Amino acid sequence: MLEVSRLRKTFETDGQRALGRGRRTVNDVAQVFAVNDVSFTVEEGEMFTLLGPSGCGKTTTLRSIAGLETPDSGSIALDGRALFSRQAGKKKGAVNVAVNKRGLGMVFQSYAIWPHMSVFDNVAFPLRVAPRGRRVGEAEVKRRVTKVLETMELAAYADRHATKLSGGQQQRLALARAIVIEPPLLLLDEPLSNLDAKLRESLRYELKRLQRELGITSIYVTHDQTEALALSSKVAVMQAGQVAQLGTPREIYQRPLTKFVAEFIGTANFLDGTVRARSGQDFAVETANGVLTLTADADVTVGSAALASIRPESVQISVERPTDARNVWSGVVTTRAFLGEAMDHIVSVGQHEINVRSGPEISIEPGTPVYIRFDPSKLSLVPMS
Amino acid sequence: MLEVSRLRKTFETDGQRALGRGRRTVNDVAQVFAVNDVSFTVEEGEMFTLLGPSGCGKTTTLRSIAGLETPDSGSIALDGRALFSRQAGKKKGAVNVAVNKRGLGMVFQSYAIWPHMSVFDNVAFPLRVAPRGRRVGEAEVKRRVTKVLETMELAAYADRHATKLSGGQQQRLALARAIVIEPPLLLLDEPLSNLDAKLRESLRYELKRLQRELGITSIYVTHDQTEALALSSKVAVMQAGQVAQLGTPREIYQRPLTKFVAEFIGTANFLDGTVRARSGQDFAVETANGVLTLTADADVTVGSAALASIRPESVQISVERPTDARNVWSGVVTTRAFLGEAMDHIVSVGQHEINVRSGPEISIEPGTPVYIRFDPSKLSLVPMS
Amino acid sequence: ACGGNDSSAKEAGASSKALNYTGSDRDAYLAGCAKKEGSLTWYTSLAGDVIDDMIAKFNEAYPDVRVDTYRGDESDITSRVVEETKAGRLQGDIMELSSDAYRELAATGVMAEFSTPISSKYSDRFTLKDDNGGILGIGDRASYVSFAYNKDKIPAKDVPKTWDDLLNPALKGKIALTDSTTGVRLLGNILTNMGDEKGRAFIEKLAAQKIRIESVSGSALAGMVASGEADSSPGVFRNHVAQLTEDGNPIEWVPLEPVTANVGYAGIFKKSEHPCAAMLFTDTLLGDAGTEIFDSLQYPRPDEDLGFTSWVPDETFKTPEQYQKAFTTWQDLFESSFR
Amino acid sequence: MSVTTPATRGPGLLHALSAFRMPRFGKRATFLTVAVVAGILVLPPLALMVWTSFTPGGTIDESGSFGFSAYGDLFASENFRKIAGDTAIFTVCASLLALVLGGAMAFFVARTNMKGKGFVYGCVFLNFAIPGMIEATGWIILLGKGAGVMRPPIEAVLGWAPVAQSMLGLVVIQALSWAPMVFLLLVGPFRAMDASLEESALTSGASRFTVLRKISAPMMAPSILAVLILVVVRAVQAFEMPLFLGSSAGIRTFTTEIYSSLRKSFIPDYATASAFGTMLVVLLSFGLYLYHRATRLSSKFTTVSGKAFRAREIDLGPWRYLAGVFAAGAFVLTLAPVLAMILTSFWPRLGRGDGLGDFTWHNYSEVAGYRNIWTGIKNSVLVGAGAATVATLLCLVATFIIVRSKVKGRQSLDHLLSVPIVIPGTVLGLAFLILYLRVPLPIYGSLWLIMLAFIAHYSPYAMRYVQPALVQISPDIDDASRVAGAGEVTVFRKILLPLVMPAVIGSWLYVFFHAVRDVSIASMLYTAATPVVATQLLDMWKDGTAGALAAYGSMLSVASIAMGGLAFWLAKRLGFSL
Ligand SMILES: Nc1ncnc2c1ncn2[C@@H]1O[C@H](COP(=O)(O)OP(=O)(O)OP(=O)(O)O)[C@@H](O)[C@H]1O
Ligand SMILES: Nc1ncnc2c1ncn2[C@@H]1O[C@H](COP(=O)(O)OP(=O)(O)OP(=O)(O)O)[C@@H](O)[C@H]1O
Ligand SMILES: [Mg+2]
Ligand SMILES: [Mg+2]
Repeated sequence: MLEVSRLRKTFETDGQRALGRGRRTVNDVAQVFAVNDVSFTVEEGEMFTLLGPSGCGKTTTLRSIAGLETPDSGSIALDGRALFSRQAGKKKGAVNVAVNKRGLGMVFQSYAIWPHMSVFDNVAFPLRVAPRGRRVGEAEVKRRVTKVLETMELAAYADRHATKLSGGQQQRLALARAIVIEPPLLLLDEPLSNLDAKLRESLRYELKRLQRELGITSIYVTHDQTEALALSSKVAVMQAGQVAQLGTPREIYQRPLTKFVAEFIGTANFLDGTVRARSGQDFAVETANGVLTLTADADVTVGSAALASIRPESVQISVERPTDARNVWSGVVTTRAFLGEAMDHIVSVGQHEINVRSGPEISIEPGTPVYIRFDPSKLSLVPMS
Repeated sequence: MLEVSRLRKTFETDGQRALGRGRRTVNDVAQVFAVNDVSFTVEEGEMFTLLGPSGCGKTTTLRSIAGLETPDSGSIALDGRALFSRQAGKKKGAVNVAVNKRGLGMVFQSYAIWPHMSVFDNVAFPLRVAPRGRRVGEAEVKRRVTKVLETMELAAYADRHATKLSGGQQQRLALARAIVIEPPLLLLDEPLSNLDAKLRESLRYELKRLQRELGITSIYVTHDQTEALALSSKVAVMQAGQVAQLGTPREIYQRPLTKFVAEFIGTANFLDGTVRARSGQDFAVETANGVLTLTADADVTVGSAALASIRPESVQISVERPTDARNVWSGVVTTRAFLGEAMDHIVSVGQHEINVRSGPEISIEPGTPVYIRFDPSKLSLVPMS
Repeated sequence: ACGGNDSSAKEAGASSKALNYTGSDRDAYLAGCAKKEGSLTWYTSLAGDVIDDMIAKFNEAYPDVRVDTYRGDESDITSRVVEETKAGRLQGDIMELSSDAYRELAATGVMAEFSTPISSKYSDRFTLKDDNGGILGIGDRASYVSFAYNKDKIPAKDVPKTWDDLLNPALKGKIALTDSTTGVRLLGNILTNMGDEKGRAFIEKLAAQKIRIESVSGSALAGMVASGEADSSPGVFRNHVAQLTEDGNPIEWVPLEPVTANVGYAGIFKKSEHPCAAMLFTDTLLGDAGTEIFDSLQYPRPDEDLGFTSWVPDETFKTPEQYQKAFTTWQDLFESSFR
Repeated sequence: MSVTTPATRGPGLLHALSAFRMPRFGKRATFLTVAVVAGILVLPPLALMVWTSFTPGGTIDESGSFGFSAYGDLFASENFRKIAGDTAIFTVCASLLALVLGGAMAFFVARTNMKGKGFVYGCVFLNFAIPGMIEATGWIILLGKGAGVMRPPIEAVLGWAPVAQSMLGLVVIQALSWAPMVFLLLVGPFRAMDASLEESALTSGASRFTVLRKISAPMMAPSILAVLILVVVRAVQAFEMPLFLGSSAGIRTFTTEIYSSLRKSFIPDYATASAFGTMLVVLLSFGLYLYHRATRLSSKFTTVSGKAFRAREIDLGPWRYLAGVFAAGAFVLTLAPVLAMILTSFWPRLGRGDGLGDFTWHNYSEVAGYRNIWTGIKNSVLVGAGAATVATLLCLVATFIIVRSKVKGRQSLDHLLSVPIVIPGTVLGLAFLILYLRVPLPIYGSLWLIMLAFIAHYSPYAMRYVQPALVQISPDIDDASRVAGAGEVTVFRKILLPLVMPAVIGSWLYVFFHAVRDVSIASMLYTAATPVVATQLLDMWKDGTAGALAAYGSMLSVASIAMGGLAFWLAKRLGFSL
């Protein structure tokens, strides 16, 4: 459906721009790669997520698809129709469909609701500014806007000033406005990030349900890993302008390819060491605190440095020494935090700080000596990059 | 240590103010209670949290303690010394220590770092503007600032311009500035809300550790329930200017006194019904989908309406009918979300939508008929308010 | 550009014909052609009701000719005429301006020769002629500038009768003067009529009286004296005072001889595009009807005897260059003495 | 799916290609159009002024010869030092005082709960509405050296009374009339300043005064500096007040000197005036450069504030009533000269006297009969409305390009449209006169000429109104409408324009009222066919028909106040705060 390939986009750095009076050769200007060789394909009906830390190029990628940013090179095609295409260094044969001709829907992080219009007018705007050929009559506009507002449960507010809506209603309005023209592709740039945790969670489900009910192919940008995992059919984790890993949420969560992905997706614990022995998928890794045995689907040779990683909820904590003595370390609880549905302890072992998450029934005073155990099958191994 | 009692604060509404030209009697002006009869006590060394949804009056309470807002009535005392005290309607005998005489430390949501000063100068400011009597020499200022910067791991940036710090560093700078005068009480207004999820989590632990290491009594304002539960020794949940519940994080999570608190603290499921039978702590509640039996410490009489509530992680989901048939309902999965460490399903039963959280190994296609079971001991009962 | 010259030459020919038409059907001819022209523009430094009255009078006779006015002081008008002429887009038809500025402009050749039967009523002294004896302008009125004072501010015994009385210590700090051409001409009067040496000595003493300099026109200064904002001034127009007295203001005008006379000249621009109308309007200005209006507003004919001697600034100088030179001297003296 | 038939590819590609060109070309073309229009408005007068300054001694037949003598004359003048001294004292004192007054007003209105904020806004629009000449005349009536009506009573109480025609009077009166401009330019930044920066300093234990000194002032420094430079630019060019009030006190500034140098001989030599103008342009360009630097800095500063921001009003306690009294005082001071003028307009005689009992309509009937009075009013309204509309639109489009396009050289528009602020009105008027006399279009002698000059003259001010408003609008707002399918014109018309409407109205009112009351340009450019109100007022002043002047001035003031009030009321009803 949507094919993005080899997208690149550079910006001049701000400092340079402030200084930059008069002529400068290209070499003089410090270029910053916002997006550097990004490729991915989004299938029909999918909810595709771009996930990554702040400044990794998610918004730039999304804006390039929308046509709000002109990439330096690469190509973007929707249903086989080129929206953008330009070979690096060449100006000839370039294609760049104007933003208002792409016919996509987009929800902005700030919602960008037009404050001088009513709710109805906000939603009607895309219909009213359609090109003459495709423009519909006012009656049809009314019909379609009303329908969309009803879907979004905003019909009661149609005549209200758009600024007089609550956060959640504003989000639905932004969504209504984006889908009223029934776009083939819906772009969402962190639509939930301005809301408080409670509202965010409920809207997350609503968004997912709507997306599925309407069957709209969507690209979703977020830096919230929970959101990405919960919402998407496919996730691209971005790092410094590049795609670090692309896969289903489960793949990414359970088999991160790099330390970066593993770290970003969950608050994993990392234990650096050297692979001492290997037999098939069983490894023995020597760390500063002792040898860990683990079973993993990794491509690491004996003698090379590697990272063993384990998620906090896969670490067991106990005051008594566990019966199974494999992979057991002893340490001291330094911090404890009650999270409602779970309890977090931070245990210091040698120079390692291990994050442990358990059920809320386990609660150990800081300062208490404890044992922690790593389940061999839950440890994964990442080659040192 | 800090005693706040019967605090009240009203604002005139904005709309009125915009209109309000010329004379108006007090009766004409619509008054909005931002804080309405709030009382609590903070003990020495405690991390006390004010938790509540947007606009519930948390910031107003905190600012009243800081002296940035003048309450209408009530009293605030620190270590037995009145910072503020005024009886409703009376002007006489009022005490109101000026904000710059209260000697408290405060961290603002926006950090409010002075952009025209270096990191060092930012921290040194409170020392340099101390009243003549207590002012210290430049050498002592340097010593103390350096010490605080070291504690905050900011010593390397002392000469840097304050705006050239990352989000996390700015937060530490704001904290350093607040504690450099070693205030008896530290006030924090959503210090983490501007940061992304990842950074927020790591700073949350840092904050907790620092608070404990320095032993500073703190009041913390947040609308993030996880943060409140994780950080605090005591939580006051606020609702519309009033304290809805006051207790330890565990008390509040496990025994919410009202539907509001229960709903706000976690994404609990609520099942409304009527109490049909009671024997001691065992209740039978009739709901639209059948009778639930439960054991709870609640004060509800037979025949009265009540809400049974249960957290998503306490609901069991299965495709097969569970062997224990008590409290089992059958429904259909409508949505599923993978959260990494857990899996969420929403199950529709009659007109109820039940939120179920399970381990990530359980994953059921939407549309599949399932059984859900409520553990009688995990159900709690809230009188219908 | 050539075409432009051509047509303007033709126009000049046409205007020359109208301005010098002496046929017996002159009035009818001019009226007919003026009606066709439809309008005229009058550049004037006159102020107040006289303009409206004059236009009303003219329109009584020629209702179909609209009269537009550009009102400015001497430098406004001269500079505008110069700039417009340079650009070849002169907008005016008739000019009415005080003699010195009028001569200056006439010397640059912008004024047309004209002949009108009325000219015979004016003495040669107030008729400006070119080398061939053609008339370039006629002095249609005079205004007299001398001493005016506020009766509430200056006691009768201190009111000066002669120039020397201005040095009366009682008047110290009570004399105001404008820095416009009116103020400068006052010095010209002193220097010319007392003689250079004596005049300079007098001016030095006058400066010691702490003259207050206002950046306003002569007429505005009269208003200031009338209101008491200024006590007195030797640079006030007689006609302005008359008007103010009529309104009941405590102001009085005293001639210090010789009184500076501002003689207004009227004439027609060479580039006038409405020569017939202009000619007719000039006739009105110079004729009995005009004189009547001028008289009623205290602008007598320049040769009328009012019982005091007068001095016309530019009269003593042969050429505009000489006058300009002298004027510059006065001006410098004004600057160095009074500011 | 990836295989496309040639049939669909053909038009698609063509479509895509044309789309590729269109928006870029559109923005570039708009940029070029605006640049050309602004260039035509601004550059020729500038060049002409410089040229004139180098060719002194022109006569009617020939232009002067090239030389520096005009500059020589300017500096060699024996009075140069006195003039420079007076100008410096006046400029420094008046602009500083205006800054303090306007800045204090802005601070109190934006940041405290003072009473009587309405009075401050009252001052602003009174000041908009009242022509400078009327203000000056009114002050002479009140505090004139010889006959000020208020002087005896004040002297009776204080033992001393201020005189309008003195350096003190001049400075204070001028500062009073500029304070509203300072207020308008500062109230926004003051409001936008993150209050938590000050609050955190307060909680640190600093006193209010320390906070003001160490936090607020340095934070606001860029905005304040920017405004200061703007006021200084205006002060150096101030004309009406120094002429009307300064001359009789023996105060001479460069602008009054230009004025009298133009009046020295019958055929004026503009070289000196132009030399002076050029010198000002050089001096003030430096100031303008500083201004641009300062505002750039300030934009850097404001980006720091966090997103959770709510401006808090400082509680002044009982002092807020005192602040209210001061605001009311300022209002009375602004209103006083108009009241004085209205009162005089009903007196048969000028000045103080004992004619209080006499009442007359005479002055009004005289005004009604004044030649071309209605044409003048009509012309002024036309020219004012035209100039206000065009200047505002021009600046709006220019700002749009500056903040929203990536066209190379877009910043030059800002500079171009800011240049006229440094050209003195008289010189600008002269340059337009000389220029359009030679342009073979029917502009000279029509209202267009005056309007064009006003557009050039007031664009810098319109720019200061419009630019901040547009900068505030998040790019997302218009990006969202582009994604929705709107073309650039629609985005501008349907989204941006309505959102910047308050600033547009503010700018329009500013230009309109100032154009209607402007004397310096109008007097250089009006012709017999195009009288305007300002030149008629000047005529009345020159004619010495002070009664009529008072009557006409009163009528204009009342009408302007009514109009301004109506505009403010309407704007408020429509939900815009100006
Ligand atoms: N207009 C611009 N000029 C210069 N640099 C830019 C511009 N826009 C983005 N960048 C830089 O490009 C990089 C990628 O930015 P982008 O906005 O795509 O990040 P993001 O992943 O959306 O981050 P966030 O989560 O903070 O929104 C960043 O380093 C950013 O500073
Ligand atoms: N200066 C003010 N003028 C008018 N109303 C105000 C003012 N400050 C606060 N309020 C109102 O008082 C109530 C409480 O505000 P407060 O800022 O204390 O909320 P909060 O709990 O901190 O919310 P948030 O989580 O959004 O920061 C809100 O309804 C708010 O609109
Ligand atoms: Mg982004
Ligand atoms: Mg708050």
